Amino acid sequence: MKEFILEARDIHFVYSDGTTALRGATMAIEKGRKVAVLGSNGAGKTTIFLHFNGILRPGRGRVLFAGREVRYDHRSLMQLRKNVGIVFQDPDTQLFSASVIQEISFGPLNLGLPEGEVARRVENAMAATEIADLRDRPTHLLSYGQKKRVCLAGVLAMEPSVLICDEPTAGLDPVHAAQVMKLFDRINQQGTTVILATHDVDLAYSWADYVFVMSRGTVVGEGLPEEVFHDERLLKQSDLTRPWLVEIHEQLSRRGWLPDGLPLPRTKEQLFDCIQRVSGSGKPSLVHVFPREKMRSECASCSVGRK
Amino acid sequence: MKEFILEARDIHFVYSDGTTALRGATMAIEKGRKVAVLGSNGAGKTTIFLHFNGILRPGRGRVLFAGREVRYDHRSLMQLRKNVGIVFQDPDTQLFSASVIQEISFGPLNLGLPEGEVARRVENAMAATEIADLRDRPTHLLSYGQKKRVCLAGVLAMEPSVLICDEPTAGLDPVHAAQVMKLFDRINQQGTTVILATHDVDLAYSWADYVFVMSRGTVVGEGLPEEVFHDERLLKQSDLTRPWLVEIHEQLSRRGWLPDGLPLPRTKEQLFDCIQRVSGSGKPSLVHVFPREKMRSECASCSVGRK
Amino acid sequence: MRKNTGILLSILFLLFLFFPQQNAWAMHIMEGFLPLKWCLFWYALTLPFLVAGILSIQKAVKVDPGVKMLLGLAGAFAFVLSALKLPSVTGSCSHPTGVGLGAILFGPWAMSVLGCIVLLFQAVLLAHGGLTTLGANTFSMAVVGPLVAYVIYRLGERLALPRWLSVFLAAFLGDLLTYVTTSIQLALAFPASHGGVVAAMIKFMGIFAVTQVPLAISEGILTIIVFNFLVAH
Amino acid sequence: MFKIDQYAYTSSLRHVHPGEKFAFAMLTMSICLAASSVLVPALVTCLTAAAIILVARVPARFYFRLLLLPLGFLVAGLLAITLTISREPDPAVCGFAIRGITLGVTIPGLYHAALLFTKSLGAVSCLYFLSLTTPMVEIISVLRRLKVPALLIELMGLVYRFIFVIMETAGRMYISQTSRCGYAGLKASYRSLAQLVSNLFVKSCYRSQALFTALLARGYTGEIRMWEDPRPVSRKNLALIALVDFILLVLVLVSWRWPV
Repeated sequence: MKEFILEARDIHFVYSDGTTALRGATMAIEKGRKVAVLGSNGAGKTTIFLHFNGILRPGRGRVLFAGREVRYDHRSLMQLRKNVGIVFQDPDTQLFSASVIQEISFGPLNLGLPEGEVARRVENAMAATEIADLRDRPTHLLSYGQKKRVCLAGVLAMEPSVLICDEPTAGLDPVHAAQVMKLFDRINQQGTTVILATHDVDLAYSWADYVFVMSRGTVVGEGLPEEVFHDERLLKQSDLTRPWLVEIHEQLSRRGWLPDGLPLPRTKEQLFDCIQRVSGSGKPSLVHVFPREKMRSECASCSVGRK
Repeated sequence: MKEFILEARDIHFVYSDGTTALRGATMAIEKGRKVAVLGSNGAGKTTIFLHFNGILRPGRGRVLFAGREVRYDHRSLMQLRKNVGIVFQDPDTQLFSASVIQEISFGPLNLGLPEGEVARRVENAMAATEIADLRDRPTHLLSYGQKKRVCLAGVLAMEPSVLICDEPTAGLDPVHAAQVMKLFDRINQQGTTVILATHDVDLAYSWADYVFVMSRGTVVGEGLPEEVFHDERLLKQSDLTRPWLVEIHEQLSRRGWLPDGLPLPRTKEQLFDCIQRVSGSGKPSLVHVFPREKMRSECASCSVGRK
Repeated sequence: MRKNTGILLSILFLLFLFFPQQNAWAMHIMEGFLPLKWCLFWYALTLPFLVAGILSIQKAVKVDPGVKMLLGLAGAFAFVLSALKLPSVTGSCSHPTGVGLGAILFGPWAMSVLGCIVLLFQAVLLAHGGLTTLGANTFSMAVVGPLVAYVIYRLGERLALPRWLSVFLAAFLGDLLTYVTTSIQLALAFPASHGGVVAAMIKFMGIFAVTQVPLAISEGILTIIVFNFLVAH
Repeated sequence: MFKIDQYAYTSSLRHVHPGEKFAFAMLTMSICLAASSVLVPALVTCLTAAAIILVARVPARFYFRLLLLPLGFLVAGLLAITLTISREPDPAVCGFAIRGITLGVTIPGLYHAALLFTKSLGAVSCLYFLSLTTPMVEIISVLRRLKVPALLIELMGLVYRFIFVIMETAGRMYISQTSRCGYAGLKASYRSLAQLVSNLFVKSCYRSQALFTALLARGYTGEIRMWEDPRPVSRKNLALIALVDFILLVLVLVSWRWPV
């Protein structure tokens, strides 16, 4: 049986200014997974996360952590927040201290841990996010990417069992974004369930084990990435597009260039590898033996049209 | 001869806090083009734009508008800012007024235009950005995408001859991003030179006529998109990746599945069209006549391995 | 008579020469200017107001722990305001103190605490004011100013004055009385050999009037516009 | 954004215990203020200037520019103090009389002004020594150890952090207004600045909510606990501070009855 660490069951929520943010959202997060929550701006991703952390209390519906319903007394909330860490999108609204070390130690200190333990966790979090060299720098002199890392370290230092990240790659260039995604992989490998909100379909497709699609306050679809991203209607209704890997794979399969039974490639490397193997399989050496200039255009893996 | 509307010649600039932002950046923007400026975070894109608008004054080097060197007296600056409009990345730091219509009229009013003219421009700008239905809405209740449009309209209402946009699609979901890009196409067709800064290589590749690549305060490469994005070393040094269209095209060509002489496809549709035509050309009907399940995997367009 | 005005004008002119762009901060009593005993005196006089401020904030925090963040941001906001340049009637640039605005929005007690912090930061980060003179500066700018502004604004409300007028008067008089208080503080520390404290006060007020009166007017106008915008939001 | 703040993080005295720097600055400043002749203040000015430029390695040009900053107040204040206005002629006043009012300066008044000038300069350079070598976060931690109320300390930390955030936002807003000719004339300038201020305020309120949410998510309970790396106090430095301030104190007493 699947073990769910976080569950939202039919949650309704209206903000005090009257905006309805969630209308019956249901989402069950399996333990130890890499989960991506997709949805356009305003679909309710951030709101459901705030429910997972106990910051917001559902107007209707229930939130469960590790199978038990979340209660909203002080002690239960602290317990929940210790276990579910959220990194928000804009680092400037969550860094409250000018000192990197004070920033990171804030969470562990709130947990009432002994000093030695706080020091250990701060060091670990800085090592994991590779910011140990920033410890004496003031936060206002950090770059955007560094600030994001400090925010992440601040949450990691609480050693949560679930890590939620809102748009972790927004505003980062491709190289830094890739670094951050690797970081999440490492965190996940150490046993932490990682949930990312994003509207970058390519990123979600390559990284996630499981995907939820949100639109207008509800979860409109969920499943394995290859299932969800094949469902064109679902994506369209949620203002999302298909990952280019899926599209190109479909195109190639439709032409018959790729075998049908082949699983969808999850990364660029897999796809290219796949192309290589398929095209090379029939007549392995032909492609390289013939100088490419002399070949006719149609197809390199077979002899049609070749002199 | 090429007519350059904006030129930066060997510009050096150091911010007052000591950060060197530009070290000899040279960039010449041809009139009427769609230009993309690529670069990772902190490469100097925004800084060079602020020079084009006369907000920053180069420490060394010269800025030219329409072939004439920019002067920094009050009147010349007003003239320059009237002609060169910048839309910044974060809409929240650009929206000031209570209502959309007030916001859009901010620029034209500052130009001291007569009332009728202001009204005309505001209407046009709202029509162009398709926000006419938002006219009386308070700006702080708009969605992120709507805010971005209002910012754009506020600059368009000044009827600049050059429109500069900093990361126009950052934070937008794919569908809204595509809408915004179409909008830029339309603006460009009406004769406005459009310059976009981005680190989204796919977007730049599909949209731009001409590309500049910036890294560490200088322009390290420029040219037509197909030239620039083929230069792997250049991209790598600038912390950029290759557009997936270029990669997939290369992979397919290397396998010989696409003919060599074919021009690089600029959009997804072009690529798929290309695949369709190529694969369909040899034996047009075969692919559809045979049920796909029965085909061997190697290649659908030829008969190798087929019974 | 003519000779008289000529001399006065040339003194004024000299003053203008000696005031670089930083004239706006001229009302912060600089580090080391006040004798030790006056420093202590003003610290002692400010202390009760600070205590009252802290107690009132603590009460508010108990009800809503988010108040602390709001006040922290308000303090930073006030600091940033003081670093902004204000387009002034005389063409030169000076700065809005935001005292009136802050007092109307947050009440005078919270402002005394925030003002004290802001003044400490101005001393350390901007070199305006000082640590020894922090007590005196807090008293004039974070106690008297906000108190006056707040009372005037409330009075205006009670008298049913148009809002723009009560806002203007609150900001304008808040600024003006801050400057009068500073003049009194300086006069008490440095009484004139002829005419004592009163004469000294007139001298200080005369010299600082050059910058402070136009500033108070600019601030009043700006506060009205800001207030209107805030109401519109 | 603020040069002083930047030097505080890069100076060579950055890693000296903040308590030592704070004690030195405050003690020396008090001695300077207690002095009744120009000797000790002048000495303090030179001493701290040397410490700032030679030891902390702050560029001399920047330091001297900083010294000019309070000059506006100093000149105006001193002018008001030395300027004597009297109804009846006074033989002690050198100046001129207009319609029976004497306007001028007295010799003791000039002495007084000179003393005040050097004392202010000495005190200011002590302040600069502290602010150019000690980051604000560390000054706050010293104040905390001096038992300043926790609420004040927490507010200081928040204010300090958010000064930079708001300053950056204000800068962006200013730039985007300028790029749309927002400061084209006096009227437009007033309007633009007022818009900037009110938007900044609204945005700050919004930020404070977002910050509160983010802190709640990390288990904030109403009190911000501070973690500090333990930092040893240097006995050598303490001895040096005691020695210097003792000598200055002796000099103050020696020069107590000196005329200037």
